Amino acid sequence: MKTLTFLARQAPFGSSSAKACLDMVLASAVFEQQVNYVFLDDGVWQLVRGHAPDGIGAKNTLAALQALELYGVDNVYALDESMTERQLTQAHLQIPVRLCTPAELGAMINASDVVTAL
Amino acid sequence: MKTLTFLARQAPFGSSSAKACLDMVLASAVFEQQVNYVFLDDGVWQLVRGHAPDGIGAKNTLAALQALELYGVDNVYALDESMTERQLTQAHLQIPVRLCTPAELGAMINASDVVTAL
Amino acid sequence: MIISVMVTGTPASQQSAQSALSFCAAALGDGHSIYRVFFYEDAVLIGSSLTVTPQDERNLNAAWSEFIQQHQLDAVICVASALKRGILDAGEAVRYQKPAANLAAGFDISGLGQWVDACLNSDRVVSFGA
Amino acid sequence: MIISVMVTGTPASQQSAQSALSFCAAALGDGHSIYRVFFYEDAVLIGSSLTVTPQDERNLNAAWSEFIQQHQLDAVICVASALKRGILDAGEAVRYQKPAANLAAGFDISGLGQWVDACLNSDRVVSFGA
Amino acid sequence: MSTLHIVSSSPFQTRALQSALKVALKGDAILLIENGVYAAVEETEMAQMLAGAADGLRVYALVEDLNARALSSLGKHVIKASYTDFVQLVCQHHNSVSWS
Amino acid sequence: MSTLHIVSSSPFQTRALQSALKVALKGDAILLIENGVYAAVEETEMAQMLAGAADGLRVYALVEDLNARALSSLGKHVIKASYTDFVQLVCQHHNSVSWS
Repeated sequence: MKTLTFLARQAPFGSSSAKACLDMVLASAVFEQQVNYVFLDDGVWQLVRGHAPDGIGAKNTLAALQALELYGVDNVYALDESMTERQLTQAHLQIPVRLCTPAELGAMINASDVVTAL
Repeated sequence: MKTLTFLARQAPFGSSSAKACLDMVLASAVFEQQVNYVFLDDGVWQLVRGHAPDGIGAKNTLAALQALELYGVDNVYALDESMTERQLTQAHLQIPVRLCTPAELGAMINASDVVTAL
Repeated sequence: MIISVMVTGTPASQQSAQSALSFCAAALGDGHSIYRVFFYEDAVLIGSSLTVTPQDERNLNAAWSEFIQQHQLDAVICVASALKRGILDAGEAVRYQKPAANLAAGFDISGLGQWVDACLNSDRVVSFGA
Repeated sequence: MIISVMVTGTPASQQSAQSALSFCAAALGDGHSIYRVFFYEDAVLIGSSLTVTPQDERNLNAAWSEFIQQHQLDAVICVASALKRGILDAGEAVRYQKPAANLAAGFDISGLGQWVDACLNSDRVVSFGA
Repeated sequence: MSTLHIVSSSPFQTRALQSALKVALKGDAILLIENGVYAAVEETEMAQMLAGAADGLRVYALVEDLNARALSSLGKHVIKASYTDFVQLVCQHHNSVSWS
Repeated sequence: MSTLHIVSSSPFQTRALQSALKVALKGDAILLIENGVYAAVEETEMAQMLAGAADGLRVYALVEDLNARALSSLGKHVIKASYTDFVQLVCQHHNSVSWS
């Protein structure tokens, strides 16, 4: 088993990166690998509850976020600095996440086999 | 005759934007419109002399910049702040340009019929 | 007013082609006319007839193609951008000896002059960009 | 070492597909082996057989196709990304009743599992991205 | 003679908004669309940048993009705009610049 | 166990470099490629950011990308790297992260 870490760095909807990262996370989980799913920079916007993207022709991926646990993806993190800078707290989020510091994220990256930033 | 202003904002080579903007400028000049060609933000890197993009499989567009005059494109500007922030002076540039301030650029934009930023 | 629109962003990965479509619909709905929609750079991929969209997602290429045909809009795909990205009408496919054409209904392939012409003949020009 | 490479950027408008090719050539030249190259998101456009490049510019699609065939590399185009962007092999064209296929020689269309498999079987994975 | 500056990328990721604010003149308007609407969120550093520059500038944010992203706590200088408002803003201004 | 951080976008345009520097640990390396090489230019604000963070971090810039852009006046902490060096950096580090 390898440790695959995913860094979700882009806002939802403006680009397809958020969905592309989620699809990779789910594919990795199907292969029963150890997955870390980390939201940082504008990626933390992906976690905000209440998305309603019908008006811009996009798909709501919040349901898929809630299914992460079913796929065995338990290690979901958000970078504390990214949250703070955007005035976000856990109360704004669709799913519970663990907050991590930049140093903790650095150590998590170091300890991974493959790191993918999208 | 209309006044068409082009804002070249991206660095050369990393994306095709620089070339896309240049092609639009040349097409507009062929139609004998009044053209303003303004380099700002990372776009000022497009003007730096000595590009050698063979090693990255890209095309050198500096020759095309020198042909602007032949096409009747005389109004070539660079935003002073963008130059300064990148430690660039006229001495670094392939072609002479007029420096403009943000306020001057704002006025130029206001006075244009169509403004295209690429 | 007479409005023209330019789109430059990649349809499948950026929002701009969707935004441009909503803008055009609102412009027509507000009583304006659209002189031309010009697709440049990666936005020419909107003209591909070969895209297949998952059933639970919106098919933006089909939506644009239908919108253009329904309102009989002048929709131009930039030829230089299109060739580099593998979007060909029947004529280009023959000319470059390619085995297939893939331009969707409603679109025309033409040059940058069509965009300059749109600038000259429109009251307003709006870009939706990468 | 055994290396795999993922590419996500748009070939015609971003540098990443070119950088990835240079990297792969250097890796082979340095004695390493390439387990797989995986094209994801807009990078799947590298598999189009319909691109036409001006004579004074590099044809990156052709360069990748030749490089893959010359070195018999495993080059996978992500199927979900490809369908949305109109890149089809013969089988997909038939399945979705499309009039043409446009996948260039050397590439295979397959799923994200191929990328996970590459992660599991490579010493190093490098991404070249949008 | 005034200009509509359309900003479509996140102020947390690119400098599109900064560049637009740098050249915008009094009487111009800023319209935030797509990921640009994140600049409308109240109390962030970006909101302060926008509020600071907004003297004599009207600032709009596209409501479809706000709703998609569940952004409801907006800076008080931000005016919500529909796509029809977007069209009317285009018509009311002499020209537009798209900053992405 | 150390990581190669590959930064491919301009520090004047995106925050990729800032994010990489934020999480990079001592012993990690930064490799600037594509428009990322503009961070290597001496005496800019970006060069200072890089130099300030570079304590215990090695910083490389891809020579093909420097030459393409005619960048020759580099910060003195920046080491030029060929594509072969790029491959060797990948092999010398446990893993890599691509920041764009």
